[in-house]
Amino acid sequence: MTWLSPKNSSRTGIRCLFLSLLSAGLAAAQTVPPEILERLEKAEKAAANAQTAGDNGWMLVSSALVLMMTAPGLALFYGGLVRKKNVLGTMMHSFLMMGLVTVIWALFGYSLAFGGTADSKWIGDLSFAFMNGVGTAPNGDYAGTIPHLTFMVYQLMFAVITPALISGAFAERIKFTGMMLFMTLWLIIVYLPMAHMVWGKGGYFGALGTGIQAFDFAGGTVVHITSGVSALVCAMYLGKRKGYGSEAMRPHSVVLSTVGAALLWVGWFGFNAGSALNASGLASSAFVATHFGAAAAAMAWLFAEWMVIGKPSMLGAISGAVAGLVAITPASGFVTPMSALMIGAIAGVVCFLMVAKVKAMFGYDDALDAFGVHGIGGTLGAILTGVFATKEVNDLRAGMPMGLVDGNGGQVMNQIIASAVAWGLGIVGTLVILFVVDKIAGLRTTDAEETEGLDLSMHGEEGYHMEG
Amino acid sequence: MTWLSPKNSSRTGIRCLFLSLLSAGLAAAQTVPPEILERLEKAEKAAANAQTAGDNGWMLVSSALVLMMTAPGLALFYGGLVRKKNVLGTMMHSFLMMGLVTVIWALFGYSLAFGGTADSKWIGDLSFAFMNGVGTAPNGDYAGTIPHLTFMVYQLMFAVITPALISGAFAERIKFTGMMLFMTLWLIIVYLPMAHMVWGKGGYFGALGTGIQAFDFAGGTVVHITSGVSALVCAMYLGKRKGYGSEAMRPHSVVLSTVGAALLWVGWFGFNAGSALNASGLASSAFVATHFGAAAAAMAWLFAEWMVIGKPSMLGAISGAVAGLVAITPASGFVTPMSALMIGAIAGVVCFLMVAKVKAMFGYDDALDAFGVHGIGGTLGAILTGVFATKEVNDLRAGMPMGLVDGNGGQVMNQIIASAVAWGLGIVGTLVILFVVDKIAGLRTTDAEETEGLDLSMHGEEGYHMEG
Amino acid sequence: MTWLSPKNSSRTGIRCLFLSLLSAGLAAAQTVPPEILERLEKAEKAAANAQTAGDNGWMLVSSALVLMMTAPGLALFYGGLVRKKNVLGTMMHSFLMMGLVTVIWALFGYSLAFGGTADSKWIGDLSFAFMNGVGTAPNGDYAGTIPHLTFMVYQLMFAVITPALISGAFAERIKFTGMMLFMTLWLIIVYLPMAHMVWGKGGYFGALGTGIQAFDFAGGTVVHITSGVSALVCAMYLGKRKGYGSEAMRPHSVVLSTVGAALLWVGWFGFNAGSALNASGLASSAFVATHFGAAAAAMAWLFAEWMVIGKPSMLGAISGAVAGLVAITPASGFVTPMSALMIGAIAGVVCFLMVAKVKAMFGYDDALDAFGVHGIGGTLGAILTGVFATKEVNDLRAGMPMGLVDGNGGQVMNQIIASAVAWGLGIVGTLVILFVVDKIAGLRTTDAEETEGLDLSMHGEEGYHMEG
Amino acid sequence: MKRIEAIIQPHKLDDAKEALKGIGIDGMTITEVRGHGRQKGHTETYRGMEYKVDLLPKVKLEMVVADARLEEVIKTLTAAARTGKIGDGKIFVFEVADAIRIRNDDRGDAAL
Amino acid sequence: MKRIEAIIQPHKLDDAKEALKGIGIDGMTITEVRGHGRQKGHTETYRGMEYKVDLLPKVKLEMVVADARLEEVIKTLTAAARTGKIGDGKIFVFEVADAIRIRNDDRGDAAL
Amino acid sequence: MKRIEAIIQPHKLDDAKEALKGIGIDGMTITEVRGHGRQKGHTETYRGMEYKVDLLPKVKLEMVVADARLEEVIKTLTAAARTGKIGDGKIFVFEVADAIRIRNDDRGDAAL
Ligand SMILES: Nc1ncnc2c1ncn2[C@@H]1O[C@H](COP(=O)(O)OP(=O)(O)O)[C@@H](O)[C@H]1O
Ligand SMILES: Nc1ncnc2c1ncn2[C@@H]1O[C@H](COP(=O)(O)OP(=O)(O)O)[C@@H](O)[C@H]1O
Ligand SMILES: Nc1ncnc2c1ncn2[C@@H]1O[C@H](COP(=O)(O)OP(=O)(O)O)[C@@H](O)[C@H]1O
Repeated sequence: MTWLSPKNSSRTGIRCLFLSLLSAGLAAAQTVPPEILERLEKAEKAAANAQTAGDNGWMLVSSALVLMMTAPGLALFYGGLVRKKNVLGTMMHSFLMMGLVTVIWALFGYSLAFGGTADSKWIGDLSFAFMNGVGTAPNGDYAGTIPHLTFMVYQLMFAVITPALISGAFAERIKFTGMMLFMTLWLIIVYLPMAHMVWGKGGYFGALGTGIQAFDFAGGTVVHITSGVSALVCAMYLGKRKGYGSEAMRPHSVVLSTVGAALLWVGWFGFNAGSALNASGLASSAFVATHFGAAAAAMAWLFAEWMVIGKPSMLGAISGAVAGLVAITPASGFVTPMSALMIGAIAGVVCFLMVAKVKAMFGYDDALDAFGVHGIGGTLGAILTGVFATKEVNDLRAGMPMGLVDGNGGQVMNQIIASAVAWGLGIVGTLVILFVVDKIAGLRTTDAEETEGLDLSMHGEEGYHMEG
Repeated sequence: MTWLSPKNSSRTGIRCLFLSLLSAGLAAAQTVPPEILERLEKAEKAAANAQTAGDNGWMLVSSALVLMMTAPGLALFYGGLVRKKNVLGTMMHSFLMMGLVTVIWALFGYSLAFGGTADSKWIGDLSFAFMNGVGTAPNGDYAGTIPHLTFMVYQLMFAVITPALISGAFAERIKFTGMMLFMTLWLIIVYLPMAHMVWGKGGYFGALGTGIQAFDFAGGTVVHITSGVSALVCAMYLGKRKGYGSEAMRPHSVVLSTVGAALLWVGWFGFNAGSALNASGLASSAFVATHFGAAAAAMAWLFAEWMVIGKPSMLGAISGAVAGLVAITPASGFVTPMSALMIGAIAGVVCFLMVAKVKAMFGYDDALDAFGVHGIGGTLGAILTGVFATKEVNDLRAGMPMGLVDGNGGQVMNQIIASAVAWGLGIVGTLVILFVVDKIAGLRTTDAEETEGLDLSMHGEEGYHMEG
Repeated sequence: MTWLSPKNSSRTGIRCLFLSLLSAGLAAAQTVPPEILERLEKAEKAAANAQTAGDNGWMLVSSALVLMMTAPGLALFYGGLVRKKNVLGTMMHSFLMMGLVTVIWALFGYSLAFGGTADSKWIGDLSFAFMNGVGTAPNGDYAGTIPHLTFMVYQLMFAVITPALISGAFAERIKFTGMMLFMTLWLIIVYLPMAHMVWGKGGYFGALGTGIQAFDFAGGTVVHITSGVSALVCAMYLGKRKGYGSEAMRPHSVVLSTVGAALLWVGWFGFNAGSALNASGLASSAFVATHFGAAAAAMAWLFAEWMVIGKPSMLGAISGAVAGLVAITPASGFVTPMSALMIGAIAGVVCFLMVAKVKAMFGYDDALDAFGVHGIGGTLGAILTGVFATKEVNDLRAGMPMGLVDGNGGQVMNQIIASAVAWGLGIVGTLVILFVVDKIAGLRTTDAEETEGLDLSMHGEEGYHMEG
Repeated sequence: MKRIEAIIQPHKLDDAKEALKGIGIDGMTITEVRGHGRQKGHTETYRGMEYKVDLLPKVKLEMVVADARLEEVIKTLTAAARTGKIGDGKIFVFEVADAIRIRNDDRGDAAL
Repeated sequence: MKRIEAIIQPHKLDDAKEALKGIGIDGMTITEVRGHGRQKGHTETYRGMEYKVDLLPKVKLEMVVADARLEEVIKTLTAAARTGKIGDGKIFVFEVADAIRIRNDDRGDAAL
Repeated sequence: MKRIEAIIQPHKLDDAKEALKGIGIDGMTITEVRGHGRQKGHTETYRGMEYKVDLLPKVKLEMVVADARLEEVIKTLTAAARTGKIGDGKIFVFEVADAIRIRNDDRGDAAL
């Protein structure tokens, strides 16, 4: 996000320069030949233009990478984890978001999240509705060196994947219509306000705002806590899958899930490093933190599983990688590579215990562990960001200490408060929405539909026909 | 394409500047110290260099993305739609193009498409044959800020995917040798002239040319109409698959097709936004239009199917997304985001009706709907480009109105003419080639080969051995 | 690598300029108004900043692409080639490296490869251990326009994939613990020294070093020869798979392998073109050479197979593409597009003969042909680099002839010597490691484990559960 | 000896297996099959092409048991596999001429 | 009761099923099998490794019918599944000792 | 005629097939099945969820032979498929009422 990068001011400075060119130019003209002044002006513009090319190219690629996370990434990761008869229904939960959220975003979603004035603490306004005023000129409030359109579409990709993450909780037993309605309302009621509060102009939790300053580089609270907590609520509201605990509900293809996880890893570079909103050293720093966090978590989950269960599994390795990616997300632009290794290692072990041990104790059926990985991993990451954030990496507060390691223990509390708000919004919002949608359209499939599988009952098709 | 971007002139201007540095430098030297002049010169060069880095990086990524569209993208999309016994044969139709077209392009293909002088209305010449004169220096005729090599390889990726698209029509029943020969001739006889006419120097349909000015930002006529129409001709010439209408010919894996479609969507950003040939705001604009078009079309097809057939399917959603991507292709650099939504929505409904209803009425066997999606979607997109193109987005004609929405109704006619020529060239060219190839090498598999499947009969291998 | 690009000096020059700004500025101040000087200075900085944005964006994308080569790329390519019961175990060999190598690299691996002084001929030192001194400032020794962090993580991706390549040789019969230990030691004992010798500061085979000057643009010796030769040693040490020669050991899914190969092709652009370490014309040149080499080799293998075996196969086409990509790797930044076509064509035929004919004569069980493709293809490529390198493409030696085609026959000998050293290090290092690991942890699975398959015996899970 | 062949609903397999284990029947062989009977199938539509699918997934259990255990097994199986809805499946009984254990050439009832 | 087991070419399955439906035979169970007989297989080559594949995909139809319908079914089946080429398959007939409908304990001919 | 049904270890299929070919038995039909017997299964764990898998992959060979060849085939098969360990599988023998070659209506032993 723009103000999460200290270098930004110097850059938008370059642009402001042009505005003052006339006056400055006049003064200089007395001693410098006009053709030189003109060349200088052109060179200044050329440099700014080139800066945009470099940053914009990178941000467009990042946008594409984040879309790739939703599909094929998440669609495969989740699709492989369900039983064969639900593979398309599950992939649909991700793929549909690419259509549904995009349309909502274009009409008013972007505006509610990122519109508004310095006073819009909780939600934006409709100033950008129908893409009004969203053009090729940069929006200095967010990113001074890239077209506003790029910023808008990059943010859109986040809004696409967030509800898709929830779908892991209600996999294999939700009605298509209910799901579609739920996702629509959830985006509007939970995601848009949360995104605004943390990243929007005037948002209460803005890292440099006037409210409680929380650090969330790439979406720990906005994306992972909200979706993970909402997932838990969904899992409990919908109840267990038929046959849960007695019938075998093994992943129908860990191969597909592995491909999905690997694509998530690759795409996550766009998610985290892209959150620098430019191709500067901060992007590199976030890139490295992301990779280190994922790697350490994959190894940590693998070893934890090896010790506790007895064998290290492929599913463990990829689950660990995803848990690490989740946890490093809010921290990625604030922590050193070594801290990233540590955050990853902690997340790998904690999420493993959560998914393999704690969940069993409570007994809710979070089918694909959306809560265990995103809810827990996201909360952990948000808090650890408060611990490990350092001005060495991101001097956001102009020389003031950033996190606990810098001596600013209070930041941990800020992170906890912001996380708690995300939990609260996620729980309350989701409960209300579930209740309403259940009345209007129904949420849970009938027994017959569930036995037949979502692919046939909801979509009238099958994932595989291998007999041919 | 270069002249589809109004900003381009200002940029090549920067480069021309250097050429006039000597004279300008001499004049200025009289009052400015030479070390300052030198620094200015260096700064100018540095800015131009940086511009190239930004644009070139983006264009290399775009080239990679367009290659990814062919394989794994299209290979999976088409491969999943056929029966298991033809999966490798079908993926081969895409993968082979990556080898075959590349070699032809290197030897003379690029030159025939993009070589030539201002007088080359219909086809280029051999000036770039064997990559002669294609180096790291930009080719100002096409893209002033990126190496000529980058432009050449980016265009190559388009030439790779276009014939591969046709293969959807003759899937499951074409001989390998016949296919290879057909593709070779089709590239030379249909693609290279069409690409030249629309994008090549002096081409008759150049957007700013002296012939009929047609707008085709990223390949509606050149790529989708030519391939889609040729597909129809192939489907009719080859006849139906054995057992068509009686035997079940369901996609052997909608899962694979979904992965393929998602990769097509991601790769298409390189296809459309890359067609700005730089990383400017125009690229962002095309990126957004592409995404909006795809999203709206996916939703539109899904809803149309839901109403007409009774259930919304995964195959419907991905087919819709691809139809939207096709239709938005020629328009992507000319239309607003809201127009893109509309183009997508129209394309989703029209292509659905075409594929699910109209095709059945005519009864030709366009196995994977290459015509229904690319032919119809491409034509629709070409015409709608004439409707929705606006100077707000792309002031290509220096203040003059662009499309119907700008008040230039005549543009619609230009678009129709260019489309008609693409149809004509596609039909006639393909017919002649089919006739010739059928004589020389044979096109249709024998009954035994078709029953056994292409994988075994043509390639002596099988796609899956799951018994092991 | 940085000094493989002649343009680099001029660029770091720009940066050096700033350091001398004070003095130069003072002199100029006498005749030029200070506000102009300030603007000039800012413009210079802005241009350098923009250069970094362009180059860094491209290099971050390249890093992501190279990671994508390991997984899903190689994981799928290899995973598809084994029997179903080993698919996860095989994918694990690739995926684990993303975790394991990353952690080693962060702790001390990077430092041993790229740390050190001008005197470090064989191995680096610990100056960069724990990422000490690896920050956002560029490291002028390697890449003057991108953050040191970017260079570090880009190189990491190479270190991740190289051991993963070896795993093709011991597929379907190696213990997980033995494999993990082997990979760890191999990275330290073979890869890190080899990388240092060829690319590290002071390295003996540096292209511009004081030792034997070998050209290896993107890793022919460092990556492919070392891994390919080590693969051969592993295959011979471990012995054949149970039932080799009698039981059918067909690829369980050429479909997956095709997807993997296509992703390798796409990712390889990051591998080769990224090795320019910036987004200049040299990157474009390497990009084109890579693509041409892959295409020509795919066609060459296909035709060779067609003539010798009787049918052109999908597996042949993708094997050829990979062989071409391997062979063009060391040459990619030194040769013309036409030479790339030739190198690819030669590699396609030679590797085909190696894998389909010569291997059978010797009878070792290099299960997935890691030696046949990477060892042979890499050696061939290294030598052909000496033949085809030309100053037209890369004027590395400031006007002096580069390869045989430039009249510098001696280069071929240099390439052979460097290759021989890589062979030697690979053979000896691998033998020692295998011997040690076999004693400590055991390498070969028991008969029962092998019959059951790695997925169940090592990881306690299965790749597919299609019955559900 | 009799061979009992039961075609049942796939999601009843675990119940059936447990029930059989409960009465000491361990040896069995299971095949995935598709069945056609009174149970209505479903319709699949791909791009407007409609397919009536009337072959539904079933699981076939085969077990060879001593004559004396026949009725007990049938009772156990029907109880475990019954849902009461059309499509529950059938049990067929065949005479077995002989049985051989490959491991040690045991024959007849001893081989079961 | 008789059990008729027919091993036929996979692409003849739809024809066979329709023909049987035509004479009122609805209940059947289908298995994907691979067969070996006089029909020649094919060769697959992967990176120069040649595999002679002599197990070809077939489909096995099993249906239990009342004794009276046996010949009619055989005639219908052979007619529908025949192509006249080697590999068309076989029909085997077995005696069935009993049949039970799981849903409601119907037994014998009534269970079919 | 007798139908011999052998359930064997999958990796013994090639050996068995070769051995049978050796004594002139060509016609056979093969099905992938899963078996349950004395052989212990394995445990799979997915994110902490443990599944005891007691159905192991087996291959079922079915061949119909003239009565005279029965014992010879059994001997050949047991020899080829035996590893001596639990899980080697079983052979069951059934009486066949009739056999028909679909291609040309050959019946009985002539149809084999
Ligand atoms: N005559 C038969 N021969 C072989 N299999 C049969 C026969 N009748 C039914 N089946 C098998 O039993 C399954 C259930 O039969 P169905 O008629 O649908 O249920 P129900 O017996 O409850 O009426 C079928 O899908 C089929 O596999
Ligand atoms: N004796 C047999 N026992 C069991 N199955 C057989 C036997 N003979 C043939 N089959 C099955 O019938 C199929 C067709 O047999 P084949 O000899 O190829 O053709 P044809 O029916 O023309 O004689 C085989 O693939 C196999 O599945
Ligand atoms: N009574 C039976 N009925 C049907 N199949 C059986 C029976 N007993 C064993 N089988 C099959 O034979 C296989 C091997 O049996 P098992 O008891 O494990 O080994 P063993 O051959 O040593 O007795 C089983 O997996 C199962 O498929």
